[in-house]
Amino acid sequence: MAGEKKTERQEELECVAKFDIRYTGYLDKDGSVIRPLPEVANQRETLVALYRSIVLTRTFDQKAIALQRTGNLGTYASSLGQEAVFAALGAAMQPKDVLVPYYREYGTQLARGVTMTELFLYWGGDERGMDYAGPREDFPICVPIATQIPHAAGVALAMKYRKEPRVAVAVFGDGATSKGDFYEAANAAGVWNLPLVLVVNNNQWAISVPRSQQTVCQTLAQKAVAAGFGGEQVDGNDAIAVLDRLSAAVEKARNGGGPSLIETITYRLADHTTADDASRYRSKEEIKAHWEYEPIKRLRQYLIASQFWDPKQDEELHQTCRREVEDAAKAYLETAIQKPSSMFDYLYENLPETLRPQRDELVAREQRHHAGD
Amino acid sequence: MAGEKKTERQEELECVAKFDIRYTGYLDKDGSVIRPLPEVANQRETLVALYRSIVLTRTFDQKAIALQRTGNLGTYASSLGQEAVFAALGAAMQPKDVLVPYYREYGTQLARGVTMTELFLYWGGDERGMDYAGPREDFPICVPIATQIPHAAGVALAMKYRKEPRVAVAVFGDGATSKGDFYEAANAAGVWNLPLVLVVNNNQWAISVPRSQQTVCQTLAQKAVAAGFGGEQVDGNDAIAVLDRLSAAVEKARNGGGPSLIETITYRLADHTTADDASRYRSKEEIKAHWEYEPIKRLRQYLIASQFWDPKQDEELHQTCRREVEDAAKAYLETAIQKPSSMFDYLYENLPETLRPQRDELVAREQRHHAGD
Amino acid sequence: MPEINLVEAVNAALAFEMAADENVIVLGEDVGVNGGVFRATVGLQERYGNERVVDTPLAEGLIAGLSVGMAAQGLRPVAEIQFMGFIYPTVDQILNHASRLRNRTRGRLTCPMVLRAPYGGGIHAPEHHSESYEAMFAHIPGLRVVIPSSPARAYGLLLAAIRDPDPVIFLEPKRIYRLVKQEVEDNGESLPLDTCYTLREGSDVTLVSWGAMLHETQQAADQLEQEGVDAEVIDVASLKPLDAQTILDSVAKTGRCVVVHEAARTAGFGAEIAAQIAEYGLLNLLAPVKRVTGYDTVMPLYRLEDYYLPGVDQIIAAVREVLEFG
Amino acid sequence: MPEINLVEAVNAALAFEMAADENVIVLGEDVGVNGGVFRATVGLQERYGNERVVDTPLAEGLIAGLSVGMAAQGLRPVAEIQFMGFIYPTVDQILNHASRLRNRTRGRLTCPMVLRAPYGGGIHAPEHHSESYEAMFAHIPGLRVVIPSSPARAYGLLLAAIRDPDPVIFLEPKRIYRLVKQEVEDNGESLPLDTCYTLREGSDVTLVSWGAMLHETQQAADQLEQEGVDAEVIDVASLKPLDAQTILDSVAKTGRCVVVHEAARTAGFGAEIAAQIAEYGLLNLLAPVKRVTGYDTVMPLYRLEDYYLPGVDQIIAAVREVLEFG
Ligand SMILES: Cc1ncc(C[n+]2csc(CCOP(=O)(O)OP(=O)(O)O)c2C)c(N)n1
Ligand SMILES: Cc1ncc(C[n+]2csc(CCOP(=O)(O)OP(=O)(O)O)c2C)c(N)n1
Ligand SMILES: [Mg+2]
Ligand SMILES: [Mg+2]
Repeated sequence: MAGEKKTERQEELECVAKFDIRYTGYLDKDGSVIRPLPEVANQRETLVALYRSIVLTRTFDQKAIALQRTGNLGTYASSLGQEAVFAALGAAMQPKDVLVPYYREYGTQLARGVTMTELFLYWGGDERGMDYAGPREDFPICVPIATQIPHAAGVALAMKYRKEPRVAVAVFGDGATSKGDFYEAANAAGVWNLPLVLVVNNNQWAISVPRSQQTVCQTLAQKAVAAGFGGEQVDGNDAIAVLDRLSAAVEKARNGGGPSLIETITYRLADHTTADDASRYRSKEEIKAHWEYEPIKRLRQYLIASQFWDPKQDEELHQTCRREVEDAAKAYLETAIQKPSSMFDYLYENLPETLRPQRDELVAREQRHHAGD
Repeated sequence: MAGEKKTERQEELECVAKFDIRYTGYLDKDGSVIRPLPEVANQRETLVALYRSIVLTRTFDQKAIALQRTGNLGTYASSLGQEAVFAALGAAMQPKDVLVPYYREYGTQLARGVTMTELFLYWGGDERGMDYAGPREDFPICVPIATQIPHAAGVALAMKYRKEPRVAVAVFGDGATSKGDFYEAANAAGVWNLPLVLVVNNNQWAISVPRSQQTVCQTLAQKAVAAGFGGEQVDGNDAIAVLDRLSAAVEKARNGGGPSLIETITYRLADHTTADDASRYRSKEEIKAHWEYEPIKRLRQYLIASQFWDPKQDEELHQTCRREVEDAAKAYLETAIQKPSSMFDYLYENLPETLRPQRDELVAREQRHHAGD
Repeated sequence: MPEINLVEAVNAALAFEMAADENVIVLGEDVGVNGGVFRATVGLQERYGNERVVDTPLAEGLIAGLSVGMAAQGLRPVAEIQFMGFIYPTVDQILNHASRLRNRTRGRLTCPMVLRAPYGGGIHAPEHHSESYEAMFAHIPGLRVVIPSSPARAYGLLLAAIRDPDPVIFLEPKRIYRLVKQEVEDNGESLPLDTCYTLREGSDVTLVSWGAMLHETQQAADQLEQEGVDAEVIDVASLKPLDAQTILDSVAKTGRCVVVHEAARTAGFGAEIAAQIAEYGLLNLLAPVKRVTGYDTVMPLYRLEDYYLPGVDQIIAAVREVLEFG
Repeated sequence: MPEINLVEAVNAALAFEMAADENVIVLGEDVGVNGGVFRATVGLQERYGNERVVDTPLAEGLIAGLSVGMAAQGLRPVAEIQFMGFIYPTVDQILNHASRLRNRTRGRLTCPMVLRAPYGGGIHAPEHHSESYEAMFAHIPGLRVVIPSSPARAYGLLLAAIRDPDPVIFLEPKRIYRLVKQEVEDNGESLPLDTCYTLREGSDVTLVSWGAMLHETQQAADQLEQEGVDAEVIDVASLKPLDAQTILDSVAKTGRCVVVHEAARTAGFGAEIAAQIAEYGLLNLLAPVKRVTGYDTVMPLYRLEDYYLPGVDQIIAAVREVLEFG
């Protein structure tokens, strides 16, 4: 992106600012390389770790849906087909950075040390699923669309104030870009040159509303123009491209280069959530066409072609992932329900006296309940 | 503005969208012509009417401040130095269009038939000042910043739904561009290609916050890029330029061309309101420098140089304006206060029964008050 | 006459009024092809086209603000907020504009809009999908706040809300969207706003509630009947303006009152009802006015939500308390 | 000890705590060079720099959302909303996030932020500058809502609010910003939250109020004294959590209660107080609980605002009514 500063009163008809938006992709749908690759494409370990992370995410996802179908989990939002974005973001960030996620980023969360059991607990209706043992400063999943983006800006402002080499990352969907919170936070990030990366995960749909009905912008990346900083597009199903661009944005932010907006272009292969039936509003053909571009196959083929990986390792990985997921699911299912009175115990640091009678009433109710009253 | 559509999965590193922002100005600070003029510059009648409108606005403004200083008007927001923008907008719109203003647009409102007495009443703390006898469908002055912009989009949506050749125009300040309401409404206007013109009156300040602290964008016009339509800058103190560009935008909207964002570059020569003391945050020198560019002198000099106008006419015009303003002020000062119970009478179409006792109590209180209790 | 549930009644009212008045426009997120996440607007876009059933960009403040502009032009926007948990970005527009437009302009511009939203807990929904904040809107002058509790009242009250010349917040208790079916004639007849509905006459105690909690309240009344307690049950239906008289008259008869709501207790709408009784019905009271409500806590995630929601047993316990009092 | 007014007390508390704790950050519109439109933050940017006294872009939702993020990182943001009329875009962040962050994360992340805003009528301000919506926030679990009514309480309660580990809505009655001066020692001593302040003891009637209306309430008490009526005056100060016990104890003594507030009556916070008395103090009541409040109308533009605001005469009339009752 380039822009020329206009002097305050330049009295001529002239072009006063210019912008352009770029797009990055390296792999075609079969994993073949279509342009010179970035450095990271040679880093076997990095890419294999990324691949593991992607596969684990998908395995987790499948289990979550199975649990939901059998009545063991609440409404669940699958990340099917978008795992590369989320896993790459996990790889691009450092542990000391802060993730401010929305509700589809299991890949990033897992990479940052949120446990699968915690994720199951969250969707299983248990607040303890937001008490991450790993990344203690990461925000929990945010449901009200786009409202987490100002939090990320606030986190970044705190980091900047304390002169820490840390970065805040907010992730959100294409739908979220229509909301004022997104714009307000982006604009502020520009003003203060915050160490903030905004990742818009453009999966083409916001429940039943297609990307084209959210905005007439040719790209979502160009929304950064309104905030005065750079925006770019990347093929979100090309794990190498997305890792490269997200890493660049995160490091730029860390090094005082300020905020970026990265539009990761991907596709929501699943229903919006388990409560949704996408066949009401989109065709089987569309989904089928997009399966061609799903990220696992593309990265695997690249890895195999690069001799970084072989089918046997692949089989082992899938098995390991399944085992880990099963263990986590078991731990989740065995987790005893919280005490009802816990709803009072984290409301304030110290429960105000005036609320004690309500808590007592609940405890009594719970005891009656246990007594089978 | 130009933009190229990106196909959904174009797997190359490439520029996928380009934008540029243009600026228009014809007169230099002394009213001399610095580039080929648009058609409207030859229309004596139009320009003289515009000039009258500008002078009337300034005269009104001075009286309002005098009334405020003598305790006869509440807090008042002057439009000093920005009259050309507002008067030009009044000239660019048709009566059947709908203005959705903020609180500085007396020029536009007067041109549309809002009376000065109404404006005085409003700032004098009387709701009847929003019951415009003239433009019945125009929105009243909006105080909560940017909240009127979605109204204008809703008005435009209604016009489009009814296939009427009408246009909605929202006006707001540079500060307002930081608020989500602005962005959400602009984005929606893009989606539905609404007959909407967004005028951002960039007077360089939002109370004490300079334009540079609202956003790092080089221009405010470029914020339209995030909504997917065209934005441009115009010298707001060059009456010819601003009339030309606003007219173009209004007619484009009327003809199905969709929304525009016009950034009018001007300067707030007065304090923010009569409650403000701008010397706390900006220098005398800055203000002095901007007086060089004030719009009345520039247009007058152009008119005189073009032999459209002479000093005698000018003197007469000022006298007429003063007389009209004095008459309006007199009418305002003679307007009897509303009945207190009026606060119940426009709350709902029919006052709910349950509120009648409250109204009765107020009426009784009023009577006691009159009885000198 | 067809038997329909509450959400079908909402749909029928919308369809009826869209057919009757082309100024009625439905807008919101996923209200078009998808027919709304609860199917409240299903079939409408097919029938009335996408200019009258409008999927908006994802922005609730926008939805409210657009509606104000449309209403000022004489349209009758019926906006859906997908869940009440996402209604808060509309508060600014509702409070600062929708509720005031008529008053500010001395009647020149008006705001005949309806803001619909499913609300309340009990369906094991995700976080932020189960709250009840009706009291917030009931405090705003110039608004109407309406909550149906049965298919028939959903149909009749929604029609009334759409036809009303002033802004109406119409909150739909989603827990009972599909709980009961009722015969509702699709005849376009509205029900009066600004009035409570007495669902059951009784002489021993007055139970006042609205929305989904009426279900438990009526169950409690049934059980109490078996114990020989004769409870009157009042559906407030229009929280604003509040028809306090019906409640006061009932309490004058019974001398006892229990208010039941799902929202947090403190400054919930039950407080207003208790306050009215304390001010205008004090001498009739034979016992304290009890409130059976949600706790003053954040609505818990779904595993504990049944502990948050007031249950039949709590209503009965409160009734016993007021009956045994003094 | 210097005599200072309420807004100077706010300034002193901010300055004290900024000096004591570098995590305290002031942010808002025009809080920097300009020192706030009411001068509440005057001099702070000079002393503490523009990284600690931050002029934000014009966006209240942003201000609240930033504060949540900053607070989660251990800062103590004290955000100013220029007037309460512009606070509504923050409701979403306050309700859905600030008030819930601790609970959602089981204490892992917390939200020690303060949102300050001048509120209320009586200064002939422009439209949207005079409203009182404290009840809206008092209904939200997980919040504190604090309203000072004197320089000393402004100083002590604001310090407490900043030091409190949870989010606090701190509403400043701007009508009395400069009404009285009081000796306030700038010693950094906070006053307790979660408690009412009894400003005057009395045995005949309990007058309960908060914010600017305490001024009229105390005037009423003075006049009543001359008529031989001995009124107790309670400043609620912390609306949430509400120290109902102090009020109930007082009513147990006086048997009569009048609640005075400026906000619209219906579902105003006075309702909660009356409801508490109706539930827990019924037997002590010798007369109905009266509410003297703003009307259920839009706050009128300034020429009529004095007719909207409850006056001393109305308070006295209400007291006479409850004294003469029964
Ligand atoms: C403020 C708000 N409004 C509405 C919803 C209901 N809702 C949940 S997800 C969703 C669509 C979000 O789409 P997008 O931002 O593209 O993210 P995606 O789910 O596609 O990843 C909607 C409307 C919500 N959660 N929050
Ligand atoms: C939502 C909102 N926040 C704060 C204010 C207080 N306020 C009044 S005018 C103003 C500055 C507006 O600046 P700008 O948009 O540039 O318009 P200008 O007054 O400069 O014409 C502020 C902060 C308000 N009216 N509305
Ligand atoms: Mg999406
Ligand atoms: Mg400005």
